[in-house]
Amino acid sequence: MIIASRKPFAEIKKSIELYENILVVGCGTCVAVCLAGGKKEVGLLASQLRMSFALDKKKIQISEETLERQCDHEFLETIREPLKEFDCLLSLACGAGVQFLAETYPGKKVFPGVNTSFIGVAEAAGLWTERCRACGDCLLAITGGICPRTLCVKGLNNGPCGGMIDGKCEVDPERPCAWVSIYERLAEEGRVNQIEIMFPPTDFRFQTKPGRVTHRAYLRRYNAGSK
Amino acid sequence: MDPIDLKKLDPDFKHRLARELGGEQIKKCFSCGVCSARCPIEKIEPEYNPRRIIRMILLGMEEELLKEEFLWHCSTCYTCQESCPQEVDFTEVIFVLRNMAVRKGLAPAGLGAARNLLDQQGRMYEIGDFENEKRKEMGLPEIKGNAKDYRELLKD
Amino acid sequence: MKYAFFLGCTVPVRNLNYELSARWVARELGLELVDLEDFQCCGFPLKSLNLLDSLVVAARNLALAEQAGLPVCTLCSACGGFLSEANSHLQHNHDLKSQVNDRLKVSGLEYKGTIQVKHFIRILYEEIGIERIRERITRPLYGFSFAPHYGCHYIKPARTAGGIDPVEDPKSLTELIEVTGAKALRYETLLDCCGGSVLGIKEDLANTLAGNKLSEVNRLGGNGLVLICPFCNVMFENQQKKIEKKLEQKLKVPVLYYSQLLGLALGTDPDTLGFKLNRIKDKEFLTGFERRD
Amino acid sequence: MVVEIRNPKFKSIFILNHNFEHNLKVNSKNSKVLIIGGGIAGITAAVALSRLKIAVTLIEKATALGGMVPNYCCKATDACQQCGVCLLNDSLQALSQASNVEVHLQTEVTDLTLDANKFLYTFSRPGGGGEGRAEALLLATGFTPFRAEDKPQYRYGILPNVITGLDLERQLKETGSVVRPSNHTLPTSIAFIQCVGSRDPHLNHPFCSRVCCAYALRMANLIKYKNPQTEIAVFYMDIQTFGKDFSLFMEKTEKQIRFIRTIPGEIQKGDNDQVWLTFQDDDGLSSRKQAFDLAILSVGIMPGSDLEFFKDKLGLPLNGDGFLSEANEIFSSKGIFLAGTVRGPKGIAGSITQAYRTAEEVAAYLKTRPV
Amino acid sequence: MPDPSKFAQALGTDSFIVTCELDPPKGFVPSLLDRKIAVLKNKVQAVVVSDNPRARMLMAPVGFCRYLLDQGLELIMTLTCRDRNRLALQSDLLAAAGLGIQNILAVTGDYITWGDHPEGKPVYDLDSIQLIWAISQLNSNRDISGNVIEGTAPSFTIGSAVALTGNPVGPQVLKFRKKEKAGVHFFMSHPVFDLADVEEFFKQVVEIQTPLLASVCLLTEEQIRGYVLGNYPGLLIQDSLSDKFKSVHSTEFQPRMIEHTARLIETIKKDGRFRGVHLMLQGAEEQIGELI
Amino acid sequence: MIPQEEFRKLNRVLIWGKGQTAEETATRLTLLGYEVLKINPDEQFQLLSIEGFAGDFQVTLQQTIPSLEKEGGMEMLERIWTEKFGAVVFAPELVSEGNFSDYQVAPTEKIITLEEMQKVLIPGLDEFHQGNHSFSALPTPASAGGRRIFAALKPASYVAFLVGLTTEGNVLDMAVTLSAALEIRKRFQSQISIFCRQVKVAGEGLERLYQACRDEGVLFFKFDQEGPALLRRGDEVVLQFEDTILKRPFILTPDLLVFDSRHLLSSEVRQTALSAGIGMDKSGFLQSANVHFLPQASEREGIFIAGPGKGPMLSQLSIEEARATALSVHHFFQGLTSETMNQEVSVDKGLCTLCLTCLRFCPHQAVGFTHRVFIHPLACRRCGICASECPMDAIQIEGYSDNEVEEKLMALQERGDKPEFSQPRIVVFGCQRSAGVAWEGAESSKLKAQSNLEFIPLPCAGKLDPDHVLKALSVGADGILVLACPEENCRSVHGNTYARERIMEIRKYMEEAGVNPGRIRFEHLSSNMEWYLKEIIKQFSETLEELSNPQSAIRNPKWKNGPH
Repeated sequence: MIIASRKPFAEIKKSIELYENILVVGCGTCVAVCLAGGKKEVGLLASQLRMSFALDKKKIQISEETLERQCDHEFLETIREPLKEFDCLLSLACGAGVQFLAETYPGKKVFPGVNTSFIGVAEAAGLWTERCRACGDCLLAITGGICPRTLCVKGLNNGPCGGMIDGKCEVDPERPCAWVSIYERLAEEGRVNQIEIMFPPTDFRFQTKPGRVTHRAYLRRYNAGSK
Repeated sequence: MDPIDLKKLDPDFKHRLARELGGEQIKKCFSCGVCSARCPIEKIEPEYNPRRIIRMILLGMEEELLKEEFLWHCSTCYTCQESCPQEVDFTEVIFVLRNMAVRKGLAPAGLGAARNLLDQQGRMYEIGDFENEKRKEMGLPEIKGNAKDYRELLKD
Repeated sequence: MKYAFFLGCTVPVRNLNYELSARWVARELGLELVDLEDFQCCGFPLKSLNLLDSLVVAARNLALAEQAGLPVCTLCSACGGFLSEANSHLQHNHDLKSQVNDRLKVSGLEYKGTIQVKHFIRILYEEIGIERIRERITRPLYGFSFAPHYGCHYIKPARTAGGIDPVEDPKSLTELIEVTGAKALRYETLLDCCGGSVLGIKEDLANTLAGNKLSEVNRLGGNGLVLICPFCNVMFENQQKKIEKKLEQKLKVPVLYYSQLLGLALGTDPDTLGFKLNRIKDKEFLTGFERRD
Repeated sequence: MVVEIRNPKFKSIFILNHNFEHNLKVNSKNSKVLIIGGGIAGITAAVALSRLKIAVTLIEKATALGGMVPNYCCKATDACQQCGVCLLNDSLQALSQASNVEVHLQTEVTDLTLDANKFLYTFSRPGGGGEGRAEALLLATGFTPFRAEDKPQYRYGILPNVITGLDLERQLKETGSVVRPSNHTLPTSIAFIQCVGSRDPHLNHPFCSRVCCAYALRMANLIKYKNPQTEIAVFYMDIQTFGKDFSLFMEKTEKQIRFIRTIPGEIQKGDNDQVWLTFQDDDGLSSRKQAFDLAILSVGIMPGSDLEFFKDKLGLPLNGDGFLSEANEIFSSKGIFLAGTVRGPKGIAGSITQAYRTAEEVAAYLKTRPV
Repeated sequence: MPDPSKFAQALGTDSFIVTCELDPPKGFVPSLLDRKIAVLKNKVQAVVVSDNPRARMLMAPVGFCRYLLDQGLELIMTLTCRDRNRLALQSDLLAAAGLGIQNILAVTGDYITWGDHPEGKPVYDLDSIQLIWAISQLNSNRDISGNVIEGTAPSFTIGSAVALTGNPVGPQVLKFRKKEKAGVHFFMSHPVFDLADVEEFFKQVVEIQTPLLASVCLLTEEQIRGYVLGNYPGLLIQDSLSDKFKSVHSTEFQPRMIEHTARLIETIKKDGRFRGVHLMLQGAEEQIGELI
Repeated sequence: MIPQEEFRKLNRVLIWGKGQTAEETATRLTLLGYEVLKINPDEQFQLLSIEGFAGDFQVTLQQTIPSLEKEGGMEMLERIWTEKFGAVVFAPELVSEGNFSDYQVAPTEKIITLEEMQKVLIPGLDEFHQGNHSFSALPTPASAGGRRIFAALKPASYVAFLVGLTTEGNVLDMAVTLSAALEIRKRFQSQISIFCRQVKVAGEGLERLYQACRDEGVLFFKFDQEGPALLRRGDEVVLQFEDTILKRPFILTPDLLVFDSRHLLSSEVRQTALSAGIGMDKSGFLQSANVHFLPQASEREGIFIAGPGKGPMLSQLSIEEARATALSVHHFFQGLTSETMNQEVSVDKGLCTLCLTCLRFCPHQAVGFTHRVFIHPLACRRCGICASECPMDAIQIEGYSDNEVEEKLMALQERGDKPEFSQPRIVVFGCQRSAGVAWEGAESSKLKAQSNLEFIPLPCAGKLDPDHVLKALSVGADGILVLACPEENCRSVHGNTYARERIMEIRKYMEEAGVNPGRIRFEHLSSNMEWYLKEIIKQFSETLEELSNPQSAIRNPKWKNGPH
């Protein structure tokens, strides 16, 4: 799941202060689950903005709307009609959602309300941590289900750096060293030999931007023109 | 101070004391210290401490206790006895202890004198002619008093 | 109201003022006090030496009163207390009673347990009663104040003392003082013991005890300390000089018996009440009182 | 029918079966329970019975329900101290929702007879009285706090700055602070005296009141929490266990409160209305006097004054402590049940548990009693 | 192929090797360096030139090495994976070879947030093992994509670091072995403060084929007294050590620390498992004489 | 909501425990008409998990049977199976471990535990448990250990009990000690000394038992701090101590030394409780130290806790516990009616994104999920924590729904700026069960009448919704007061803590928007603290007036008009 967190309020406020009719648009999927951009967050942000602008004696109309997902055209379409009243959209979706919203409604000023942080998991109530860098070249098969590219701060491929202290990362003593975790897990499973050979340098072509994934079945449909 | 061996003390002391008139309640004591806190003698002479005396009784420290001079310092004001929540008649206990000490010949010298006076004249102060003369002057009746039976009465 | 009058050892020899005033007051209030010839020591002095002996002695006195068919009135609190105590023990303890009666045979007496023992003050309070006394007051002692001293054996041990007063908050003497028109002082050391019983053993200890009370009463002012027991008198009056020396302080606390106080209020003169025998008197009180007439 | 399956391989399993009946079948017209006493035990029992669809009449002398508990303060400091006083509101709320409980306030039972498993009673109330019948009787008449005046050496009622634990409860409940009654200033030193009236055969109370350590120490902690500079000494004989995590509670309490194992002999008046306590010093070798700004007498739980009435009317035995006896079988066969402090000292939690227990017994009795 | 470096030759002998670390300057002022250079020149077999140590931006090691080379010093040039991608690393190596720098210490590099540009982007395109492998490739006249290098192949002596005191030691041993396989010629340990700390490592690595130099760090007063917050990567000061110096007065500190460190060096020398020591003097390079 | 047909009301009760409480509870429940399965938690039986919800629990049990048939050692047969129950009662006994390590001595012929002593002296434990603290004359015990102990008990012998010296002690151990001491005195006339810190007599008849012991001549040595030192002298143990009354040193070489034990929850039960989500107190006994669970409730509806597992207790009390528990269980089933299933809590399927926040935050394990989240109406205690956490506002509690709260806030706005609002307008969010009661209290009726105060009841402070607070501020409130139960006194365990944590968050929101965070105040308040409610409102009004003072340096966002 994509994990995001609310942008500093001052930044949000500054981005929309020139406009009068603002729609705060939440997204009911990933950002709702990580408590950053669902219906409740939309309400909170809207109230906050109303208070803040009122304090500035500024007349601004703020409305609220939360879509199922902002990364699907179909859901975005559902607000086409009501959107006409608004000159500014404040999206609490992830970066993808914000862009798709902007793309869908070319005439509207679209602003992000959250910072999209990473792909992660809910470790506990209210706590999310990163698990995947979307490198496009998954090596978890070899590293015992633990991704060094994500979990090692240096993204090392061949073992821990010398800065590891008591099994913890040199950068954050709270965090376990990814390579120690990998080593211990593989040792337990009796397959340390998997990492005894040298990993060749990463092939960064897999990460060439912007990413594009086409379902095999439709390769012909979408790739025909791009040749 | 050398430790006292509990086994060398007399566990029966308290039971014996409890069998004496006035000592019956001794074992009820739970050492709250009200007796000592209210004792007027203890304020002047801390060695005399009812709570500690009872403790010595309960632990069986007979030998040491009966020798103590302070047993004779109780003013018999009964304050301890009246305020004891466990109904230990401590003033009576003091009398019992004194009786026990007397039996062991541990009474302070001079206390026997009182008994001798009673033996002889039946009262603490002799009333002779001089006294009766004075009484007469004041218009008070003569005191004759027959105490012949006392010697016999107090003979064990 | 007729009582066998038990004087004890001290009163008839050393405290004639108490005896004089008590007899006068009794007569005045219609209380008949009968002197029994063979009354001797109550037995209390023997209690420390041999409890049984002391009970035998007490029983002897009680048996004499029984013979006379009279309840006992004592002036001394220790006598009263001990005779009551012995009475109670013997009444409730059958074995003890027969043991004592065995011993009494030499005196030709038998204790039966049929009579009561009461302190003189208790008789005033309970039998005569405050109201009847009030009616008889002719010269109220308005304007004077006295510190009551109940002493220990008058009210304690409560079990055998007859429950005249709650031990922590006695009232009888206070009320009796106030019925005379005088004010009864309330003070912190009210319940303190005079120390009389240790006088013979450790005089200094006894003096310290009595000294505490005397100092407070001295501080309070007033017209004196009112007693009801000759033992207490020994401490507060006879020992006062020594106590002054010990405390390095002038006390001059006048000491008088309640019967003396009451006698004045009932209308007689100080001489009749033996005031001459009081060693420390409040002359102002006596003269002030005389001058009123 | 009870079937016990004993299989050597399944040693410890018992399966107990019974003809299943979902509800206790109680006809509310015939099966009224009379509860006397609207304290925490009475209320809890009433609610418990009403949930079983048993009709209840609850009679309370006072003008409000709650018994003693409304006098008590919440003793939470930075956290709840588990005094349980707040539980009364839960019970009252539940009672207000109970459908088949009749509550009579300011009502006193004036006569009570037991006749062929029926209780006939008369009652009086302002503006009249009446009579009633009940199938079962539940006594929850509570207790009387010890009269501190009966320990005259502590000069309660005479010295203004000698108050009882109950006075302190009320003060804390109503104003949230503790002041010296003499001048309404905060005390800087406080003495708690435990076992006032309890553990005292001399006063004919040869029992531990069980709640005094609890309330005194909790209030001491509360005072300390509000005014950390207050010096508090607790005079005690044995600290009695109460509540959950007691040892942790004591660990914390011992750090901030001085414990002196003795009972002070008397209280005297000092300067500035201070109170002087005379007691055996910590060293145990001599007694001494110490002045405190305030002395709090931890008065105990004494048998209720109405027990004599029930004793006379129903021939109920009192136990050696003066409470209604535990010999429950004698009672339950007649349809008489007891809950709360009427049976002996206990705290709020204990009263609630016992009310439940008793309610269960009442229900069982009503179901099985001879018709 | 050019001759092996003097350092490489020394590794081949039985002599006890002493190297010393020297940070490039931040701004080039030769006069400030000359005294250190003069002292070091006679005392050590080689000077190890660091590469933006602890992620502090300093003069590029290639340039600094060239200067030192001119002063007649034997050099080991450090190269970290942090600041360069695979192109830059290889091109720097080619530059080094061209300038006559023959010894390379290939390391991962402390993370960028430790240094003076914490907001920068760390690269880590290659890791240290891949870098070692890349240098080996260059030695055989190929770059890592397999392209041929023109002219004489460089003859780099390749060194790398090993964390002997790592805990757990298993992953560090794994990495040590991988480095050996990747073609490393010598190892320099992370600072060792007590030989007892390395026993775990030697339990797993009984015999070492590759020469190993123990690093010895002359600690500063700030470090030992904990004025400098925390340890930096690879420098783990045990409490027992700082306790030892707790009561030492400031004026006495350096002599006592030097004495202590000299004793440690002596122990290492006698130990037999180390081919030499690598000194990290942290600015006190001129005191090297008192240590060896 | 889950469809009614998915509900099951199983009239079966599992009693997980042994001893008096478990047996009595089983008996009483059987009489009340329930099918009861009682299982002893021991090495043989383990309760692995309790899944599902009140009325329909799936309990996974494990039985390990040592089988002797196998040659060359024992083979363990394991059986794991699941059964269904409507309710579960935890009624374990405690296990006792002799306190030898605390006293640093090893058990010998002369050193035994209180339990051993009790077993020898009191074969008829039941009689003891029924409150009969005296024993009938008993024959010499059959066991060798018992005979040995009896042999040590002679008139001339000294017996010492060490009880409650290394721990706080408890009334149970003291009751056993006193009974044993009395019994030994009466039957053997041995000299008995009891060493303890406190004589725990808070139980019926115990004070008199203590007195009877003293009458018999049993000596009590009480210690404030350190108990006696135990010295070894050959075979014997010498107790060395100072008598706290006499302040003099003593020694005693007892012929029999009896130690108390530590009473603990067995690890099996502890494990089970943990996995079942049943709380324990800080001392490691069952049931969280929260008065609102009294007498037998747990965090989970349908799971009950009874008896000594909560901490050592006298047997009279265990019986009481059992009967009270039977009633609680019965009540629980009685409440299992269609009325209960009325939809007080609803989940909007359209809005729910299955984020599971509700599930994670529910203190009562009342949330489950299939294709969507559902809240089990029997397991739910209606605290509303889920509703205020739900990022999609998909959960609504009847009476406290977003719409209902907003309506109240709008009404506040509509009252507008009448002159009576010279005093600051305060919206009070308070737990219905504490602050709500205080608010309704007679003393506070004046507050109720104050038109500048608006009380918004919450089912639990955990239902405090930051969105509502911001709304209240944006429609004209000058200040927000949030009132929660005292710490560790929340009926829903964490509701007050959650509220406090959310206040921190709300303060940040306010600060960001330029509203002084001093305009929100959080307080703990219990139901009977009316004085405090008044005090807080007074103080808070003053604070708000200070904040609104134009002279004040603090920024002044006084709301004359709502922003709309």
